[in-house]
Amino acid sequence: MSAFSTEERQLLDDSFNEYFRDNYGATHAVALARSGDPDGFGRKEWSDYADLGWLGLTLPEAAGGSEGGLTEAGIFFAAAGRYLAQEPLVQTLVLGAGSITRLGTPEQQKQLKEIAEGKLLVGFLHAELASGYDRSHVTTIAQPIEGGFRLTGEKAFAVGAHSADILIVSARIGDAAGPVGLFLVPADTDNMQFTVAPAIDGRRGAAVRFEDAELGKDALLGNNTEDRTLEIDTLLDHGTLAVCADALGAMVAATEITTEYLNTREQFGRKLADFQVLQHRVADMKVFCEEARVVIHAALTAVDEGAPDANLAIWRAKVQTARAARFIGGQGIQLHGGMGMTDEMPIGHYYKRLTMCEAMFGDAEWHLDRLASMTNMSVNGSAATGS
Amino acid sequence: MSAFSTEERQLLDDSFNEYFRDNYGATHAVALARSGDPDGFGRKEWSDYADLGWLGLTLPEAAGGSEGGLTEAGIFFAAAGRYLAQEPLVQTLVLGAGSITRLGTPEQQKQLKEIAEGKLLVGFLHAELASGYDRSHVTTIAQPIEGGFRLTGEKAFAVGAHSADILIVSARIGDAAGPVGLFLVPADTDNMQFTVAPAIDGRRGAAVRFEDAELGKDALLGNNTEDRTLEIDTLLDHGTLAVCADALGAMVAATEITTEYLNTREQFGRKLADFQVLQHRVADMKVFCEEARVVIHAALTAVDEGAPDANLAIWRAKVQTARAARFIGGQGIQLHGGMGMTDEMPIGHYYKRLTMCEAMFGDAEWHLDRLASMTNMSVNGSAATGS
Amino acid sequence: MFFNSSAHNPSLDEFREEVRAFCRKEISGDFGRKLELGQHLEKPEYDAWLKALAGRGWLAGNWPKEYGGLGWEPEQSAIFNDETARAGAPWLIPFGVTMVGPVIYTFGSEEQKKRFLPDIVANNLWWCQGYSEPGSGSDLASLRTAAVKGTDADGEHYIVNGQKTWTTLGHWGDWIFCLVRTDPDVKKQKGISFLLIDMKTPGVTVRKINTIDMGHHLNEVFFDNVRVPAENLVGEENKGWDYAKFLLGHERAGAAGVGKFTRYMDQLRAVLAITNEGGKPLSESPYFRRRIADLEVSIATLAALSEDQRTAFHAAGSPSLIGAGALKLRASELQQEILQTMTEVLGRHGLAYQTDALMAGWNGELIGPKESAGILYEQLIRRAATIYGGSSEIQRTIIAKSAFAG
Amino acid sequence: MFFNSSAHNPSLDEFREEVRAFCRKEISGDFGRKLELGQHLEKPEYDAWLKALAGRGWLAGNWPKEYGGLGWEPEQSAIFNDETARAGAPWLIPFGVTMVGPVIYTFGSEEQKKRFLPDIVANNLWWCQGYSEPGSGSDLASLRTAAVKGTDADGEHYIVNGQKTWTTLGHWGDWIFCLVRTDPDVKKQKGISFLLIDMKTPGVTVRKINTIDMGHHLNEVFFDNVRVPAENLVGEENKGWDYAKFLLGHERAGAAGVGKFTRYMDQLRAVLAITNEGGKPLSESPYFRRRIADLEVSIATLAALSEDQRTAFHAAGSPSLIGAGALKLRASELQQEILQTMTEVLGRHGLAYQTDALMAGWNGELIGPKESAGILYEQLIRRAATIYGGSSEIQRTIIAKSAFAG
Repeated sequence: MSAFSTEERQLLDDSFNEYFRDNYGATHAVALARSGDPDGFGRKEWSDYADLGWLGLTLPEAAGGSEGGLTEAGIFFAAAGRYLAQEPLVQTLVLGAGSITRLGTPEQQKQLKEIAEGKLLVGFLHAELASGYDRSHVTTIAQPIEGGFRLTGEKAFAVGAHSADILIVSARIGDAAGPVGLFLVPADTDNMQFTVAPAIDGRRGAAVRFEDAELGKDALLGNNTEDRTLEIDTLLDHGTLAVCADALGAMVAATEITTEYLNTREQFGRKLADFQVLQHRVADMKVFCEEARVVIHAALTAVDEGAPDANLAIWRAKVQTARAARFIGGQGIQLHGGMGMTDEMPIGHYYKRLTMCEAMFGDAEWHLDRLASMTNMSVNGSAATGS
Repeated sequence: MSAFSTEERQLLDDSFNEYFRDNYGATHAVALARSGDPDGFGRKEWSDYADLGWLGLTLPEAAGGSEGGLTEAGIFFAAAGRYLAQEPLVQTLVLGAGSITRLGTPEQQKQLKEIAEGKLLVGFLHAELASGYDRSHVTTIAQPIEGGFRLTGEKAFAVGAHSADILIVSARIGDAAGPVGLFLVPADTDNMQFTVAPAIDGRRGAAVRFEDAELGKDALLGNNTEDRTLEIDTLLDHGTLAVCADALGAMVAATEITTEYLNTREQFGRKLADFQVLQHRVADMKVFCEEARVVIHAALTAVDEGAPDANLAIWRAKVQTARAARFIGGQGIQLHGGMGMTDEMPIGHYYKRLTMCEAMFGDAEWHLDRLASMTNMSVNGSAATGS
Repeated sequence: MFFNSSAHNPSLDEFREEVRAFCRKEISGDFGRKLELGQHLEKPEYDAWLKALAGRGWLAGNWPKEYGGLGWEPEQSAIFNDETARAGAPWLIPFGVTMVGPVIYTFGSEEQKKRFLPDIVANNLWWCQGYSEPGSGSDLASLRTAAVKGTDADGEHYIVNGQKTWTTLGHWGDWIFCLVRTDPDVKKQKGISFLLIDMKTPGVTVRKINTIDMGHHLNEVFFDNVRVPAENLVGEENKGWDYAKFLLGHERAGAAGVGKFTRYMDQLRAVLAITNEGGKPLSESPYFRRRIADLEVSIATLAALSEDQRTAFHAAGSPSLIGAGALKLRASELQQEILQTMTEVLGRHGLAYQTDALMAGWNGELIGPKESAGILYEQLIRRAATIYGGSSEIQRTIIAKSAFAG
Repeated sequence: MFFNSSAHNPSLDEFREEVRAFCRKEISGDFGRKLELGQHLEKPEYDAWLKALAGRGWLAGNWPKEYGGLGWEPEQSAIFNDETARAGAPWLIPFGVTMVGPVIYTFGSEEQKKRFLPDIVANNLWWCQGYSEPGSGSDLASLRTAAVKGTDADGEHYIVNGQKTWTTLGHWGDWIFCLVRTDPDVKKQKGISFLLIDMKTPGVTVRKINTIDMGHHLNEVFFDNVRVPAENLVGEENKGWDYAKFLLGHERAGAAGVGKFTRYMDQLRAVLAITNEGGKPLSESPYFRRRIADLEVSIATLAALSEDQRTAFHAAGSPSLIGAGALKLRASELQQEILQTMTEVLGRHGLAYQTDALMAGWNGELIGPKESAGILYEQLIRRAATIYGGSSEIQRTIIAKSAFAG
């Protein structure tokens, strides 16, 4: 599907990394996240991404995009995670633009151009207070009314929702047994109540309550009342894989800075890097990075090639990545010793980013449960290695 | 309950260890196990145990025993495991004598004296081909007939069953819905078919098929048809804990010989013991030994004090011990390198003993499932730490 | 030998009940609410709690009677630690009562005992620990803060220069006990002394360290030509390392009550009960059910380790090195594991971390269970559990040394 | 860069089918049955299989065409390894075709190429590896078997004295390639040579080593004044260490097809299906269901590692050290983990280990599933997987070195 060659991907990767290395990193990320500014991320950076064409990376040509696949987006997210970029990239590009691309009417698709131009930030509100990671539990109701819908319900905390220009919100149409639709909800719609908070890694988000919020007829994505549960599942799977790529970047960085730290500090008259136990710990961190990289790559390829079991590949990638993230985040701090506990060292910020990545859109154990539910227990039922 | 003081236990422990150190160990164990002799263990040793009063350690005074608790037996089994004793001690003392003590009629109890004197080896056959670790699944039938019972069914492989003088066999009385009774079956009863084999650790055992084997009236333990499922469960719990003690001895020995090995071998011009990674591995082995020791001790105390949740303490001990066994067995070989793979080094025999202990009467995961099924999920339901 | 005899001592049941009743009474109202939410306490709140304990004599309950203690047996100490932790009591600030106090009553002068011990027993002063330095973490003996002896018009004194770090709650400190280098020319352990320093002395500066939870608990303490009267030296000059090791043993003997773990499990069950997945409480999830069973195996093991260590300490008069190391290792690992499990639950609520909610009186809109911020704060700050007090790596080295020694 | 492009090559699907068909045909009857049961093969059985492969040119398929190979691309090798392993084919004895062969065609003389390569391609001789020595395990370069050069009536030769160990299937060996010390006075890596030795030469003694599975696979090989013609030296004297490292890289490039893991998982599913608990097949157990899902995550990861390593090798011409280390580490750990899981299942049958059942033709009464003995044998012998070919500890050291080098 993707027309990008290895060489083109390499060039992309180089330019992402060059940009973020020059413009981002823990200090900048923390400054943005803790600024008095209501966003907690960089508008300037967002407009840079647009100028550099990165917001259109996976969008259709008609929207000014370059029609890349999730792999190209993954390379972008990995670089963003590596330098702790704070902007809601996955939310806007994978979930937001992804929903519109997949489901939007031609009219609705016009918004993609605005996304590519950096004029439209998109939030995605699906999880609810009682859903947990379960993607089929929707109790928010979109009541059809004259000229549109009236939205009532409560959506759980989601990163990026606080600053989005439009929110894509799932709701059952009509009543509690109705089909699940996705609605384009301008953030300035009346009767919406935002509870804004930072997540554990400092990125902001919001929980949102809708109390008879009135939407126009064109708010329903695709303009028909088909049930979108499966589409949402796929979108969130793609979001999951995007978060894995983000985590991969953060793990590579955490391993690098830990290695550097051990190379510079001494204890008992020797460089920390000379202690065999610490060497082997770093080796394990490296191996986890490698494993995450290749398994994420395999899942991205499966998605972009339209493999029928791409979802399983994503779930496996999430299990592996989340476990790697826990190990690398934890050991990153451990190997820094007391210094690792300080707010001033970057490693803690990577730890928190990885904690967030572990949880987003379902953690390792939840995904393992999903895989277990699909596991073929009959003899000759092996599936993990493909054909 | 137990009248043994710390000092008395210390003396017991000393004499057990002295005996086994002088008379046992890997070389002797292997020689016995692989001898052409049908037992594969030591009759001489068995008679020593009797002479030293150890077979009566936990038996009633009336049977010539010293009325010790499971704790005293545990100290014995730990010493036996430490030196790889091959005799079916747990089978005869805990399961065999245990069943008779708990359930036997005064007449049946007379056999305890023979056990104490070393004249009677007892096997215990409960698990069946389709039971797995599940203790409630019994399909063997004891059909009441004129003057006794007729036994039909098939019992799974059990260590020690090949050389037992009597077998204690569970069977449903009457039909598939009947109560489960325990039957004393002389090994020379007609219409029994033994399939003898060594277990992975070299100790022998047998699977036994009963095809209309005729038993006398007095074969039914307790001489009444009450259902014994709960009693069997308790007996097997005690057997489980006894096996944990056996494993503890083996783990302590495996850790010791591995430590010694590292202290004597060199690689890259340095003693293996000087490599930090190997040091820390030994530290982990030591910690696992300590944990197993204290958690087994806690369970033994719970049993001997008649604590109402003694069963939970045993299950926890088994989970912890089985995990420790897997780690210590595996790392014992690993730290020996290629030499650890040879039949001539003791470590492999400890590995196999520990593999056996891990499995006997239910492994870690099965016991964890049992614990999970009993877990209180309500708030303020913590149970692990007692009052 | 493998198994000691141990017996349940029913006479202590009454004491346990007494502690429970005390906790029920004291840990209530706004104070109880703060503790339940895991909010940060202010100094007056700690002081009130410690004063209440001191009022019962319990603060220094395990001290010898001659120094104002109650001469508790180890079992009593264990019950006290266990029950207060289980009730969610505030941290029993150890710097005075568990650390410097025993050093003073064991090695200090009569003068020092009279001057310092009553204030510790009554919680009149806030003590801090001055051990670690930048560059001397695990390798504590390499410390470089220098104390040079001299004499002036006011008498003998030391002039102290250098820096301490990781000083917990040092911003509330009245006094700090420090390891200082009094002889730079001998083997590093041999030139260290144990000095008591009034933090109001000119030249002492405290600077805060922000930690990854975004809170302020730790500090750096700088000493710039600080004049310390020679009478504030504890024991002999250059013997400080011995006192530090004594203190470590003493600390270990009382270590790791499992009450805290019971408390954690209560919290875990609470958040499981009120977190839903697919509309059903997570407490019905087979995964979490098995997870709890698994954690309870580890807690039972830890409880047994702790009990064994106490018995061994009682019997031998000193804790077993392997047992102490095992206890520190496992307690810290398990603490992190339970907190990770709670974080897994909170993942369902999006992991919002409302640090404002850690402040008393905040009444903004909460996201997720009311305990969320407290739990996430704890999960972050307890990453240090495997680092402080001898890192896991140091513990394994100590255990291995003991194992190879046979 | 994080992600390469990689593409599925449909032209290879045909080759995959061809290998499958071949395996279906060859692995059948009594031979197939033995393999299914995991019984020990005898030398004629190995030979028959290897000859069959040689008949297709597949034994040395990835050798250059000029030396009798088919010049396979790495993808083809991978498919071949994968499919044969998945079909449960016998071990592809690597000593000739994967190890000494490439050393000879890369560094050997024309004479040696002519003399040895055709026999390897056709599987006419049984080669063994003479690397490890007692005391030289992980620290291979410390080897001490000495080869002293001399001349006699029959010409230049080496006199070899010393001992090799862990020689797999050495009791069937015709030839052995050895690392020997030709210069004891230089840095240990510098004085090593690579020598080909006919095992029928007087002075060569093979002694069996019994392993923990109670089988005979390994041997010690003793050299007592063994005369080896100088023409059997490969390459230059004292350059043997370079050839050994080359061989290691070559070995790694073809390493760890995941076919074996598919095979294991088939076995695991098979024993789960026929093992009951409480009268119900274990394949219905939630624990084992989750366990399989978990193992499949690891297998998918391993497959991706292996694929990536192949791509990297293809692109760079040499395998990445970290990738190769990761692959060896994880493949060996995972192998042991799956075998432990199978052992967990067999625990339900009492863990009887009927070694007789590993011998062809045995028709005693089996206890447990028919695969039991084969699985337990495998579980025991594969404890060595984390030891041989560079132990897990060595792999981590290599990976760390590479990581710290940046």
